[in-house]
Amino acid sequence: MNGVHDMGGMHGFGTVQPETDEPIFHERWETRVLALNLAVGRIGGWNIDRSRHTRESLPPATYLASSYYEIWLRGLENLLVKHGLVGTDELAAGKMIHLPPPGKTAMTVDQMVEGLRKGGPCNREVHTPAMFEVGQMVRAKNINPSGHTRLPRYARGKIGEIELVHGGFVFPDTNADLEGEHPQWCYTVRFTGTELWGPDSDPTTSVSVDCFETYLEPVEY
Amino acid sequence: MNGVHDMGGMHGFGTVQPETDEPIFHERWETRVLALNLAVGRIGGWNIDRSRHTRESLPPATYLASSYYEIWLRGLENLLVKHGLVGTDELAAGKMIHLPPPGKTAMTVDQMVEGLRKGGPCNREVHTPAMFEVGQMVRAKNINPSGHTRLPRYARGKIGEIELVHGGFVFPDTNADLEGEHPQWCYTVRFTGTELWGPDSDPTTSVSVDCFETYLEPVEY
Amino acid sequence: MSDTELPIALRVEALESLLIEKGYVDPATLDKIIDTYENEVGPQLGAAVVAKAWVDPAYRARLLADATKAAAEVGAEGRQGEHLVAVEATADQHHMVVCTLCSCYPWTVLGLPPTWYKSPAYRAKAVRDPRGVLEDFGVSLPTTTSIRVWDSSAEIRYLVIPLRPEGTEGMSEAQLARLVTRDSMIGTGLALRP
Amino acid sequence: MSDTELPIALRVEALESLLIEKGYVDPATLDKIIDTYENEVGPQLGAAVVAKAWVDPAYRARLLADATKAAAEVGAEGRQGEHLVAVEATADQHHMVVCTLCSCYPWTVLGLPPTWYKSPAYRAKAVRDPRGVLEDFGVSLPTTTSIRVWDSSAEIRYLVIPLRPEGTEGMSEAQLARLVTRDSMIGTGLALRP
Repeated sequence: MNGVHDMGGMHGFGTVQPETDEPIFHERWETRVLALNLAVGRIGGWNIDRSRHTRESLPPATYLASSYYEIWLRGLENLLVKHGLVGTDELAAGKMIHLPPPGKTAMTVDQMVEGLRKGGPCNREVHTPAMFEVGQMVRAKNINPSGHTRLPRYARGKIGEIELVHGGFVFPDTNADLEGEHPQWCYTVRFTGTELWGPDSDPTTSVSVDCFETYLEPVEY
Repeated sequence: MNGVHDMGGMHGFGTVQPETDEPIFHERWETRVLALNLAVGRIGGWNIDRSRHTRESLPPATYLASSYYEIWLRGLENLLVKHGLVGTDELAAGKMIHLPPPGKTAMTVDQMVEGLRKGGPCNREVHTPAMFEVGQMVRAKNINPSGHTRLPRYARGKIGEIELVHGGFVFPDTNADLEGEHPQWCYTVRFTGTELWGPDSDPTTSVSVDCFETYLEPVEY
Repeated sequence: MSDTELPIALRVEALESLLIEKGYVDPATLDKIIDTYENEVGPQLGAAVVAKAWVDPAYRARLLADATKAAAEVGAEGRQGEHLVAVEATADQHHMVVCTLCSCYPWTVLGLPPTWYKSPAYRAKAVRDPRGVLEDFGVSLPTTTSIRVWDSSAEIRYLVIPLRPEGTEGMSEAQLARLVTRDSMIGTGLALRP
Repeated sequence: MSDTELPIALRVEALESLLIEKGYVDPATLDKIIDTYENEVGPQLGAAVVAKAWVDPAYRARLLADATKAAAEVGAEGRQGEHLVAVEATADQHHMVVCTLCSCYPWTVLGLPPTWYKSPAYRAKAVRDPRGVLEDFGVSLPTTTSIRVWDSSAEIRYLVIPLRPEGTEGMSEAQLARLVTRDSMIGTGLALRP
């Protein structure tokens, strides 16, 4: 989706504001939002792509007015409701009204420690050969899907060079809708700053974007 | 500027909501905001491009959370302050603290009636021949200025056909910064839907965008 | 937006009294502006233009050649209509007008824009999915009808001449004008059937 | 956002007690997660990786060949570091990492991202004007130094190996690690001079 979350290249957000001696969390509730997301995420029935898509689907003005952990809170609430773990009546009441569905058991400390240590690798075997090779020029397609995608708007239609071939990875665009992992080759494509932002931009910069194979098409010279 | 005001093609704003028997204004304060903008605009020392640029320069979250007349109110307040007609202390107090600069006299009813009837034509004589002609294919340049521009992001880098040649018009990109009218040829360029939104989009649509000459470059086939 | 701000009505009131106190505005002038757009300048002017073009081929030709001048013939002229272009629907071509960057609109012939015209939903969707916009308005066009969207990105303002409905052959200009809705002149609707 | 919403801290408290009541989460597990990211997983791990790469050419080679495995050698592994790539600064090439679409970040080596990394300002500006971002951090690079930005748009996470400062020839790995700031491993800063 062409959402406000896709903000690469936007103006109007002001200068970056580093914070001296920034604490890891600024408020206690932020710690709980992080922990709740990680703890429920494992049993909820969704995945990391669906979580991201849910967050970026917040109303645009809400997304921009919310802090990072506020966005995580709102996203989690929406996921819990969509997946039938919590009713909107329960959210409003802050109390259980419906019995939980079977098999949704809290993770223990040990399971969580192991889960964090192992992570959730997204590489997958792909049985087709890679379509592109390092050094090849490609164009990022002009796609504008209404659903989740990880091809930023600023790269679409632009020509870059294949720089790294990472192997097969879960395809977020389908995985976010629970339509399957459909793994694809994933590449790093390097675009020059002038290709992305025009001839007036800084010629000494480049941006590398990680792109799934179906985001790309070959360019003939 | 690549701002949130440039929303052509975005997702996430939901369906369009027509209102049956919509009144011309929904609240009395909206009438006053409209009238204040029109009345002060004539004596303020700015122009329509600067007004637009001021509105689109509101913080992105504020812009998206505000109604149209709220945006007009915030824009007007900012213009009044920037142009020295009102101090922020006066805005806060709702009372005059500083004497007004000389020569800023309220428009009379008759002057306003005449002003509305005449409008503010933006066509200007241009002394160079038009670079493009009807039927010619052109590419909208990939520009990303930090200041005001009227070339929407969705058209940049895209190829279209010159459809209308409108003559010379005030160039908003410089006029908004009070850097002069620098009139240019203005064209309507017609882009196919598939050129703008990719091969998966509706092939029976097209979008015509009014483009100033320096937004365009010739395309050779 | 911030918690410390006054309610907007009070904020506007304060601004107005400040600007009056500083001598920048005359309340009578403000009232006149509002009266103009509440009672004088509105879509009835555009409807008159369209109905005239439907019945008078010479006027239609003048309108398509120079809409600014042709609209002035029925008294529609001035602010936000200084450079008017009329685009005419045909059986297989529909037109829709939008301003994605702000909310430019042909005030002289349509008055002030409705809320939906100024909404992010419309501004975002019209250029990408005009057929979906029509669905939002309950309008369904055959896929054989192409849709042309006009994004008012400069100072030209667009007026749609909608398709004249069938069964209106004997109707007078005044009767026809009542069939020409505001939305049909933006392109999110069609002219009414008699 | 809406006026009827609870203050956020109360809202989070209510959600937590609801999820505990429904048996979805165990408070001890929540505490353990927080403890992990407050006290265990943080930029000291990335600093150890970088310092080791500075002094040990064989480790540097392993890091550049497979950063996921090389980071695991110093105990940095797991969530949001499953697919790590290290990019090495040189005298004429600087690196900067961003995630424009959300806030992807190499947790295993840097811990949780700082607020500015997650801010619209950084996400918007880093890909368009990385030199301007460096100015926001008070860092000025010669124009002869090119800047490579890495937008973490998939599941690969990037760790910058900053340039080893001059005058550090005799220092131990532990001493060097103290020069490796978090920002230098994101690319919005440089390693400290001794």
